[in-house]
Amino acid sequence: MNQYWILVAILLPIVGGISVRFLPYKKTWEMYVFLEAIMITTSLIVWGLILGGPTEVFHVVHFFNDLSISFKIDGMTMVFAGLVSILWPLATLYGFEYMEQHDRQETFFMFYSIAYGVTLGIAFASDMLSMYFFYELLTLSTVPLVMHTLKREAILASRKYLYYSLGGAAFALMGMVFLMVYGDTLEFTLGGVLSADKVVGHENMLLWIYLFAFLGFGVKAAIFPVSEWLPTAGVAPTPVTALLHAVAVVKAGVFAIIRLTYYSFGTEFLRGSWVQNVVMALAMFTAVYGCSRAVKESHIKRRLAYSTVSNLSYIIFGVTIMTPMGLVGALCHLVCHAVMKICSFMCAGAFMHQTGKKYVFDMDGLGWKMPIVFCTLTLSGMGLMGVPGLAGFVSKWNLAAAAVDSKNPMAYFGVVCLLISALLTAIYMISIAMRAFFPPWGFDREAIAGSTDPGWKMCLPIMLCALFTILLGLFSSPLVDFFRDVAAGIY
Amino acid sequence: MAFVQNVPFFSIMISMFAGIVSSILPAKAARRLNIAATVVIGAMSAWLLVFMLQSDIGYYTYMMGHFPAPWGNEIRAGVLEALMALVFCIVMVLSLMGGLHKLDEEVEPSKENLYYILVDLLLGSLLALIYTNDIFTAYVFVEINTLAACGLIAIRQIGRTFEAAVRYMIMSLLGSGLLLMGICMLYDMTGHLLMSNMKESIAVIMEEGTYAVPMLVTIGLIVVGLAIKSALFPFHAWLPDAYGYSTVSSAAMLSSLVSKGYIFLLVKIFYRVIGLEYIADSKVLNIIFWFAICGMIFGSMNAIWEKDIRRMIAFSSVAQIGYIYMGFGLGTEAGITASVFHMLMHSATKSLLFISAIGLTDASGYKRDFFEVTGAGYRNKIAGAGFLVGSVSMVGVPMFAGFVSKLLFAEAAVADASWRMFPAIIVLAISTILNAVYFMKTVLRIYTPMPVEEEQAKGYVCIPWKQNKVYAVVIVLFIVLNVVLGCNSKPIIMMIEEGLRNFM
Amino acid sequence: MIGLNFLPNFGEEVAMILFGIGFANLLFQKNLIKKIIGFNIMDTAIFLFLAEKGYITGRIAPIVVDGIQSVEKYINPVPGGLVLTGIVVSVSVSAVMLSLTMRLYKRYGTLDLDEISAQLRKEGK
Amino acid sequence: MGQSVLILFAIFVPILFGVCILAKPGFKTRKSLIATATVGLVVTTILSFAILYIGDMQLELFAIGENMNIYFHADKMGCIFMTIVTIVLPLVGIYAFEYMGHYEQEQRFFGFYLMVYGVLLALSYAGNIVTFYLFYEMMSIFSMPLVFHFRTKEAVMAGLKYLFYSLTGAYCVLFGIYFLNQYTTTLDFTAGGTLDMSKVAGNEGLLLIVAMCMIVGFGVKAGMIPLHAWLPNAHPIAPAPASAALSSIIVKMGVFGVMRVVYYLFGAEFLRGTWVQYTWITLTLITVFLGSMLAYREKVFKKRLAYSTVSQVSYILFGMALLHPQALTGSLLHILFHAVIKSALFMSAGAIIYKCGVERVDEMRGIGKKMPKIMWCYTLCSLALIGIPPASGFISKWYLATGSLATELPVISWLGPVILLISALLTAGYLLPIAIDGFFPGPEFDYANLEKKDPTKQMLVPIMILAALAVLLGVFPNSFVDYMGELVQLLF
Repeated sequence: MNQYWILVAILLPIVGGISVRFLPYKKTWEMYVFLEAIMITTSLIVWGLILGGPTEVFHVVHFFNDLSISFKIDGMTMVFAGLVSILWPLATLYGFEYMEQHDRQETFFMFYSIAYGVTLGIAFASDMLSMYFFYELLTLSTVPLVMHTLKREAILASRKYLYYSLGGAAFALMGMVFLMVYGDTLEFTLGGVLSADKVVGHENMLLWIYLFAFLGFGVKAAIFPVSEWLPTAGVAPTPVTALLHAVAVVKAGVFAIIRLTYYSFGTEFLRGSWVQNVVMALAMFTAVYGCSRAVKESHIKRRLAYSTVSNLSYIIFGVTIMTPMGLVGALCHLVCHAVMKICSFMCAGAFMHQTGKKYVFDMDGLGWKMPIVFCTLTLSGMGLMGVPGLAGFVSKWNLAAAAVDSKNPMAYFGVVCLLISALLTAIYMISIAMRAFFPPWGFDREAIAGSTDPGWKMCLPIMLCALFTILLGLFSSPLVDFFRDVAAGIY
Repeated sequence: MAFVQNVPFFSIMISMFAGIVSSILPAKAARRLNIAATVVIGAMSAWLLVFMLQSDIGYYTYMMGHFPAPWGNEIRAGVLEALMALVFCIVMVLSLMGGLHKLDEEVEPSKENLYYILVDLLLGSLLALIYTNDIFTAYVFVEINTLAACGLIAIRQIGRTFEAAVRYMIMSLLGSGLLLMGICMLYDMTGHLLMSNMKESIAVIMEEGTYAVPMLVTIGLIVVGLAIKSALFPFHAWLPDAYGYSTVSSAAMLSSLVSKGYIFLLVKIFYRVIGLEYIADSKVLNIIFWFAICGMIFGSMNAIWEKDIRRMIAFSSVAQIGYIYMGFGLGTEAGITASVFHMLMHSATKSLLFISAIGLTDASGYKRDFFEVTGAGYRNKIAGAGFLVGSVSMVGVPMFAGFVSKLLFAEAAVADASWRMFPAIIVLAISTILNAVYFMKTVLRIYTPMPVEEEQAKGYVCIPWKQNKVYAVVIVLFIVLNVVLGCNSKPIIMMIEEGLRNFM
Repeated sequence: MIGLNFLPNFGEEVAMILFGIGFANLLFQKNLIKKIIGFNIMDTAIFLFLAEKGYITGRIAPIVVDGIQSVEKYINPVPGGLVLTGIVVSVSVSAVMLSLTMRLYKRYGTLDLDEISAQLRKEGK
Repeated sequence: MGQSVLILFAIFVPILFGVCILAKPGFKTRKSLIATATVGLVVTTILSFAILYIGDMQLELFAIGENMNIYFHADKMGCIFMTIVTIVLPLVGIYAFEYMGHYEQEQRFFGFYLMVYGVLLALSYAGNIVTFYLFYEMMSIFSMPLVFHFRTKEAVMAGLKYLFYSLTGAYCVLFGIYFLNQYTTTLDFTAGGTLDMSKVAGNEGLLLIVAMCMIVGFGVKAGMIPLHAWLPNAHPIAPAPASAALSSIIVKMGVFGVMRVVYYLFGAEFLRGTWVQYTWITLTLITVFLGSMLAYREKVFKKRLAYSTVSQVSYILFGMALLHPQALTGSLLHILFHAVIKSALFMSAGAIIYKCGVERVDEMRGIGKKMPKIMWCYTLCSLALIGIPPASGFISKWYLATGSLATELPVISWLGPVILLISALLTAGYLLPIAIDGFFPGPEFDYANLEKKDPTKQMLVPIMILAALAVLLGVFPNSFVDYMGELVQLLF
């Protein structure tokens, strides 16, 4: 497969999305089939590129003084693009049934598939500028999704999301400019691009700039001071929160941070500096802060959103260890968390879709009424908790192994924070399972009399994701070896 | 002397001539003449630009009527001047055509041909400012420019425009008074009026250091004078009313062309008259830098608090002019390239914003209040698209012109690594966020649909783009201009750098 | 020494003082007509300054009366030319200002700019 | 290889039975439910006795990650714990068939009961710390429904408290595992410890902290001081068979965890004489003393027994903390005896509550007359627990005391036995009055309308077997003592 397939992979969902909106459809299922076909073909192309694609840089558009939009396939691309291309068709299938209740479906699915193309753009970008370009487009293409219900709070949520993201992008731009001036090239090369002679006098300033860029990209990765937008964006329809606010958008933020740390500034330059401590402290604090907020939250989707905030900081904690093993741990949790979180969001969405209720205390006794949904929710909850045999345990194991191996006393304290937030995750996930399966004696039965499991279009993705969680938990060694090769730069 | 080298003289003469002739023509004929004249001048400037790029002579001077210096006048043209002339003509034509449908409503038929006189004069004075090599002619054309601009504001003849015109007039007179005094002192010290001769004598003066204090005062006078006229931060009180209430095409022309003309004159004075290195070490640049920084912040803050959509865009002009002066404040070659590129970007984007804003307010029962505009994006689709592209470019999303200029500013700030870098970088980021706040707030507002029954109740009507084809074509052309400036900005930046290099 | 040529440049100092007065008036006066008067004072001050520049003591005005004499006889004519253009410019500007003031007065009955904008805000259009 | 599959069956047969019982919508009659449950119990017991008989067996299931593999190894230490599980749990199961008939939702109870049985067996066979941790966490999750079986508000809260306490303990252990993964040659249990001295050279301090974390983590399940609050309010709420199983077996798994960590991963030499040993010993002594004091003051019968569990288990931990062969044999013996005695005591308490519906101790005057057989078993077991010579309790306390005297630790060598004696007196103080009031109710007791309330044979037989065991083990202990002795030699 030559280079042009990358362009096809990115443009197909965008063009397909736009055509969905403007082509006339007699029956909705025609649109569903057409859209799902586009999704699956794009995913196949992406996997074709990953398995056999070209590795040299492919320049598309040239800007001024050697800046350009260009694509390349390297280890990180494979991880992120592979993850996104598996989960996106599933979430779209889930979205079809969920959106039956809502109107304006064509516009929704237009932006939904545009977001897919743009996320692939981020994954395939080969230098900081093209990644920044798609990073901004991702914000613009996801704002209408958050705003879809057009209610008052949806508009306020989308406005807050927009301000946070654009603000973050402004600071990230600063980081990029400094890379342009102080680095040899903007190209992503493992180990960093800063040229030694230019940097000699300005280490401290560059560390400050790294911190700014980290916070800039951190907005999307929901780091503590700038994570308020994620829970409020929970007001969007579930396919949006499930895919975007648990997998695509926030993972793009973390992906950008990995690119910034390992592939642009370079860990040799950053390790051991005061910035590493600041950044690691931020990640650790967010991990605990996210969980403590989630425990108090009774709205199911806001609770899962806060849990996403804390789990993202696990990944960033792995990144801030700044050793190849740290990257392995981070990538491992990136994949495991994506699978588990999308499963729990979909179950929460199914619960809201079937019963129309939104709060945890409305879940009494539903476990026996909606067995598929609540069993998978409990399973993904246990996975998040880190029960051995499921994906969560594997990623926590790798993260902790990296932290212990790095011999940095702060990393040891990081492991403690990891475990405290795992305990808090246990509290708020088990309490959901408890309410569903063992409700206290006096709960009213007729409130949940009518609810049953949703249609196959919702159940299939949920079960597949649960299966992935178990498979990742039990047979993770091939995946972890692949991550080790990525961290070592073989791919 | 190839024939093409007469283009600067011809273009000024054509615009002046068109102005005089249209005083006796009826309104429709005057309009056609004006547009024809501008298009011809644009074509000639493009021809000159191509010629200048191919021939390797950096620049050439053109003596009017072969009279030497003290008596005759001189024009000097280079790559940069040709490029600026071309862009100004394009923006002039599009702004005029964009506001045509409003002209018929707001200006009495009898007075319409006067409007075109003013437009021609404005174009003439701008071209003169670009090309002239003599400082007193520059002053004269500055005055013509002020009068034409004041006329453009007052043409709408409602209470607000008069008050705005008077305020504009007062501030401009202050500015030009200071400028004239500066020019006289320059003449007093150097004894010449031609910029090239002035430069040698100033270089001599600077070496001996005899007139150190008076030179500082002169530079101060000229810079403050031109700053007042181009509405830099502390002296921008007149701008919101002037742009907010005048008719659309004049607002577009004023915001994108008039202030740029004065800034271009300032660039010429920096390079040709006083020399960049003397300017750099005089304290004036720091003053400009700090005024620009405050301008960027407070301009955007005012824009956020503003309720009227057109005054909001006017305040955003204050911020953008702050960007341009910040480029000068850096005092490096890269800084000035960024400012010049930003001038081009701002003129294209700002007039697009003004024209699409008027389309939105038309679709909302001519009410300019921010909350009335809800859902206007659906009612007037083409105006909505224009506004979206304009604000996205202003906010600095890649693939649009705004992003490239922000990148150039940031790179210029980082490259010189002096104490100015940190404030510049921080303020650049903060003002991007502030820009994002008020532009995106409006974009979200125009794209949240108003419930249908409320629309009927208020009597808002959907305006299909077919209803006003000229308007739609203008918006599309502006969008294309914006995207072109954004996408292949490489050649344009090369031209600016080359022009600035042989601008000495 | 600083004060050395204080006396011979007496003309320029007067011009500068006049310029200050005119500038202050234009800026701070409430009444529009007084502003225009202030503007004229400022302009005339500049022209005085220019004329002062052109004057060389002991020479005659550059009008050729009895045959063409050598250049040293006459004073420098260029500032004079500048003054002429300056006067043309300031006259036209004053004309425009006065007509605008007349329009405002006819419509709002006052010459005070702040009062006019207050009435405008009340109108609300 | 053939026999090693036996372990697989021994673990997954009860779990499969439990899942079937849970998944089946409803049994036709109660009898078919009881039948399936008995078959499950019997088959597992036979399998585990077969494993015990065959002796040392290993089974490598599969590898989750790089050195995280599921590996079973039935070594000597594992067999001790496997014996107490296979003795106590079937008997409690038979007792439960009768006891649970009185309440509804039995199906859920027996389902989870069998799953817990399977997990406990897996725990005792676990060959490395990762498998141990996996089933340790499973045990907390599966035993929780047993605790809040009645689903009243406080039952659910007690269940959640139990789960979150054990999860905190589990996460402390996980914290330790991460560090052990780095500093040991292998995570498998090998007598004498697997610390890789080259790596450990620089940072003993860190590893001592890690050791303390793991001891406290497992100590949560064993009811040691810092995190013991869940035990006194989980036991009274749970149904009697559940609390019997809970306090006799599940609590021992915490002790088993500490044993594995201290003797099979860190190795006794590493911890000898360090601040970790001192803090651990002081913690156990405080718990011993505190447990018996609280039990003495407690009026509710089952809560009293719960506090007594807290103090008795700390006897065992105290023996381990001394890091001395004799003391270790004493604690291993006490594990066996306490499991047997405490399950019998809890079952008798359950029978009393089941028959007479009386909760508090002061309402049980004259119980000996009403339920003579139960009270006889109760008295025998309390004598054994207190440590009166013929009964089993005496032997383990004897070894503990001599072991503690034999260690030359400055203060503890004499303070330990003193505290053991005091708490033995307190044990007598809170167990015997019930028996005395029961048999000699005093003058105002109306002997006239007295009617026998002894429970049916199905509940009575298991209690009698256990009571008999409690005494016989004391009389003929030497076969056990030698087995323990050679096991202990391996560890030092």
